[in-house]
Amino acid sequence: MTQTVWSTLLVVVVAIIGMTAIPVMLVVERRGSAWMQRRSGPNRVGFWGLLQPISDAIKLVFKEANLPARAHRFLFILAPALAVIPPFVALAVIPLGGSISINGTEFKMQAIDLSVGLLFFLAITSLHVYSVLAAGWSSNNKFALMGGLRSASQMISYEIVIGIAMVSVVMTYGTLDLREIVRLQEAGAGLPAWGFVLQPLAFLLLWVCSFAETNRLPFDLPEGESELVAGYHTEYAGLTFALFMLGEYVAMLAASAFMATLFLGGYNVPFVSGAQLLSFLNGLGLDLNVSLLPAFVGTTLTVHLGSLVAVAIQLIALLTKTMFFMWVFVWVRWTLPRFRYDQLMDLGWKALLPLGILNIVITMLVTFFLAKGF
Amino acid sequence: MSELTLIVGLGLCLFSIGIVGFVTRRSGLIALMSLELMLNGVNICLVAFARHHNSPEPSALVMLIVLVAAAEAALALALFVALFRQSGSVDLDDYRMLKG
Amino acid sequence: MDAEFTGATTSLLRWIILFPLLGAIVNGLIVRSRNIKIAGAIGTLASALAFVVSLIVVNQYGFLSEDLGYIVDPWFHWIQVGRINVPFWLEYTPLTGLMLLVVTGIGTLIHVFSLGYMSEEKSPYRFFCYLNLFLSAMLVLVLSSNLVGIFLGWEGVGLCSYLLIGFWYEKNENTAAGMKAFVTNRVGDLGFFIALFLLALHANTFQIRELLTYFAGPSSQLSPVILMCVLAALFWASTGKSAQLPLYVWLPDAMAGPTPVSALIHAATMVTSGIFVTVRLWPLFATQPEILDWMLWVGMATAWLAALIALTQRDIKKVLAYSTVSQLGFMFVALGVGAPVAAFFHVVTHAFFKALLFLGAGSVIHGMHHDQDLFNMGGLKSKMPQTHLTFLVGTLAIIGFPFTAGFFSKDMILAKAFEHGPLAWTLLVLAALMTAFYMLRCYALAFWGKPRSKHAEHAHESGLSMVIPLIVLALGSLLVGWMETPPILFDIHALQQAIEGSWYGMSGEIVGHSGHHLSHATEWILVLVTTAASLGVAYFSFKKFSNQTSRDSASGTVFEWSQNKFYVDELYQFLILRPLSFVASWSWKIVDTYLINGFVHVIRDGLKFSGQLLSFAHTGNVQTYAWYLAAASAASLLLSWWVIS
Amino acid sequence: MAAPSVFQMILCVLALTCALLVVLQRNPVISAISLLGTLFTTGLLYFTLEAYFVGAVQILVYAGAISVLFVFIVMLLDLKPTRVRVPGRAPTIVLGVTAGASFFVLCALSVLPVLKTFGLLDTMSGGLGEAAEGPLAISVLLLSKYMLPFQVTALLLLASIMGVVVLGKRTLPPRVSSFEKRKD
Repeated sequence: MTQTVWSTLLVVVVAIIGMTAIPVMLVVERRGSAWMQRRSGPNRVGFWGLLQPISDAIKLVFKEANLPARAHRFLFILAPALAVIPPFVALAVIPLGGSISINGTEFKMQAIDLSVGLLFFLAITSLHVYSVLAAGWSSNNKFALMGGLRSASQMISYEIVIGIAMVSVVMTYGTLDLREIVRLQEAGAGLPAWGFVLQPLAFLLLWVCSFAETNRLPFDLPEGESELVAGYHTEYAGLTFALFMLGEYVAMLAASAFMATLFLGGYNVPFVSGAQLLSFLNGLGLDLNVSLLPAFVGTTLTVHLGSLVAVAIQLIALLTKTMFFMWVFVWVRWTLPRFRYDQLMDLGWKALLPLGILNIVITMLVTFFLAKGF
Repeated sequence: MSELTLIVGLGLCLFSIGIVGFVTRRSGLIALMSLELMLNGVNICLVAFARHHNSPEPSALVMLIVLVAAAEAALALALFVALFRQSGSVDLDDYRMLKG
Repeated sequence: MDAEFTGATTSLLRWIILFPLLGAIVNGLIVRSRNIKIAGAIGTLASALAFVVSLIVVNQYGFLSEDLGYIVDPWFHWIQVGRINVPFWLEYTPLTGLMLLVVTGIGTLIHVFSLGYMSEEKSPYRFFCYLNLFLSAMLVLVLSSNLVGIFLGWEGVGLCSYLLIGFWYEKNENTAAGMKAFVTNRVGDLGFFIALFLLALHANTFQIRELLTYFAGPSSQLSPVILMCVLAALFWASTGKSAQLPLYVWLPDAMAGPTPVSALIHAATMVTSGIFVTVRLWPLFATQPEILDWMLWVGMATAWLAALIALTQRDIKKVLAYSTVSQLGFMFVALGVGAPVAAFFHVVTHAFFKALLFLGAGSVIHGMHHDQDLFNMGGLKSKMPQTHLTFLVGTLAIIGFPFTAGFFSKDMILAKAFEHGPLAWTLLVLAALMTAFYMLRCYALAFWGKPRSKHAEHAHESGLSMVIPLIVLALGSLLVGWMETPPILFDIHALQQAIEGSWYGMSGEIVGHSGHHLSHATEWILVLVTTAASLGVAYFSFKKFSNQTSRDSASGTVFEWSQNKFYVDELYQFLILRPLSFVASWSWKIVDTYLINGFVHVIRDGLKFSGQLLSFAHTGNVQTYAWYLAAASAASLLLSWWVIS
Repeated sequence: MAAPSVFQMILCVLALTCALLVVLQRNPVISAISLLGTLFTTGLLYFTLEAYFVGAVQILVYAGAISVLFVFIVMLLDLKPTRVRVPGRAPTIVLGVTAGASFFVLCALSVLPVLKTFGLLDTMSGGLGEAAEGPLAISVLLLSKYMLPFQVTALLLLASIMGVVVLGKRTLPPRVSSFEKRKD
């Protein structure tokens, strides 16, 4: 079992998580919306409408994907792909759990273990804007183009706010390594030392901005249907449209996981540190190595059961936190009305950005005086 | 051929392509893009050197270059937008008022 | 700072400075109230708190004990450059203790007085802010343990003086007076600068304690020439701040400020800072008798000139101002004859009675609706009884009526002058007689006879807040002299002990001084003669002016000269300002126009020409420039290739 | 130094192709997208060189911000593809290409001897990323040795922000340009 094989395996795991989360999310979104609007929602396919996403997918696959006249073919096809790939890649740097001991070696539950994970996440998610721009421009449709341009300026503006907010987070933790950040949030004796306690303002800023970054209500101006038909994906149908929807949900997933990692302690179980969890499980009699492959295969593959269960619990903790944020995405969608475009820009540049800078100043002062010991 | 040679070669190529683009293309925006190419050619050489000498100094220089490039791009693009609004063109040939 | 640190540290002293400073900040920057009650309450409270802390400090350390050691408030490190280390330390010596009480005590009284006097002021917060700021600067000057700190206070009080003289800035002459004070003081401050630079170069320290202990004794490592230059420069600075010849001219003009300011700054405290610094550094001065001679004769000339001018002034505040200059001259004479105790004694008593006189004058002016001409007054005795009584006490104190404050201090100066030599004594007695003349003239013109104007007829007594400080100061003027009396009367030497206890055990004896003491008989004769002469002149003057009816004064050449202040301002105008402006205008017309401009024009033309030559390369097309850049870098590459291969 | 991996070679080829597209494409949108391609692939190259921080910054700033601006502006101005032939341009193009080529040769000629002299072409002195190129080392350098350049750059950024705001707020009066005349 080499590191490369392990990383590949984890990439697959991440992809599976992402792909699984989407149908679940679709159900949650549609049934949740219906619940909030006091209507039934889709409840015919499968038990309680659980299979609705499958039927949707089948419908979309079999629909015709048309190419508008005088559209730029290459970019038109490329755009949906660009919508899906960056969020998935970004998801790969999120630490999913502690480490599993396989054949006596510790393997970290993180597909890409980067020392600059935080920066990498921001960098990769910033590429999302190209799909919107490319889709908007290549459709050869004025609504699409306007949606694309709106989206680009919106996303760039809010990315700046995210960057500024992240500066103070990095100042607090002193590292860009997401794994290290999660470790620093491990529970001690009392309260969880989670990021939203240390950096409440940055948390709020990131939360607000993640709505803008994923083009969700109340910031869904790029696809504001009452003004722009459907914004940048007006001309898309069938599978290409499905890819856009997929991209949006994966982006939400990535943003939620990112927020959970930075501010809600990541994979940490509340009030329990990783070591405590492991020793608790070991005390339950799970402190044993289990061989996964039968002897005749030739290679051995023994997994430490305690660490495996611990990682599973941690993964569940992370997913729970992530689902919380996902639910808030849905919740806000039916709570807040859409902004006007100038209000959106005003909010970003005149409210959130100064707040972020203020937060940096505060963090700087606090860090300085803490380091100096007053 | 070593890694260093490959990267430096790539840097040189990018720089030369940038020069060609900058002096031949009439559109100011393309000229600007060529400029970015040239800067990038320099950057990649610096990163290769940093790796080779195991020293962070070239990387620090790269950071500075990136910042300067960002400032330059923002300003130049704003300038082109203003010029375009005024006379509907971003061709460099159309702006020769600063003749000596 | 130094290894043999004996004594005590305290953090109480800084509060004496901080309270007025806080008061100034609160008044001037935060509250900015136009209501005199609020602004005045803040200012007075700040000042009173400083007074209370001073009382506590003085009560704790006293000023009579033999060896207090070194009592400092090591506040913070201020300047550390190379070998020079200037901490911002505050120091308590008995001398500073006395000065503290005088400054904060009289300062508080004057704050109270201002509550009434400035009641019609439009921006009282500004006044009280400046007044508090002045107090804190003055206290820095008094408390600082080193000369740089003293200089900080020195400049601070100068600034506040400027601000307060020009307080009513709507009138041009007030701002002009402020600027005159500021500029004249700058001339003096140059001396302080020179002293500081010399010390930085040669002594490596500014701490007064080290200066005295290292350089005042016989094993001083400082060459006498340097020391003399330092002290001469400090004396120069003192002539500026303490209004001596030739730099006294600003003080009479400074009367443009509100009267409480004149009382506090230009009579009681700031103008005595030159004498204060000299007394603090006295063991150093004692090693340089030449400087003391200079002090003696400069002081004497000032005392005479100012007294002569005061004889004929019509403005009540001008009389008091010239009287102040003259009294300051007395103090310098005392220093010059080697009697720092007498000088400082006079500082203290003068602070009381001159503050009293100024406040009394302020009360009169207030009652007269801001008419200051003596010949418009008259008959105020019955209209302003309390003011009249207290003013009378002040007048008696300044002319040396027996057993008032001025009697003891002036008598001490005269006795010391007699020890020094008969000439100095004679001249000084004559100056004192002039004091008696002009003070009684002033008193009689203001309070006796019949009212000579409408304002005088309708004058009224001032309010309680103005009368109470007058009474307190009058009591002070009567009693404060008893802390130091001559051997023939009670023989009390509290002040002498206090001052000599402030020199870290260094001797205050003048080098090469014969040091004979007067016999009791001589002293009796001196006291009786001077007192009798003074009172005689005073009576004559009182008789002459108490029935003045006309609103004109006498005439005559000498009178004209005196009334026109001996044309000193005009002389300065002619001797200094005119030549300066002449030189300046010629250097502008010739040096600037031809030399400098010519040089610049040559450069300009050269650049223009070469620019025209080069401008053909300037096509206006960005890509041309890109070509240049590419060519240049290609050339440099070629060069490097050639170098390598 | 190690021999380049296949992945690196592929990235190099991609970067070069995109760079050529930037210059050769007539459609400015494609040029801008190609610029993105170059910048992104060089960012990935930095990752293969273990310069993770610089790589992340490259993608974040260059790919995520600068070239977005390019694409955005090109789309905003709706620039049309240039005309195929402009009379009188041919000599410039020939000259430019010659200049570029000769510049490349010159550079190579002057750099290669240096590399050779110092034995840099084939040595195996392995680069080690993390310690030397991590964010900590770079930031320490920027805040100590290169403090002045760093601050000047900050000033430059501020100046450009102000410039952009001024340019954006003010509408220039329309001018009768040589462009207008040329159209006639």
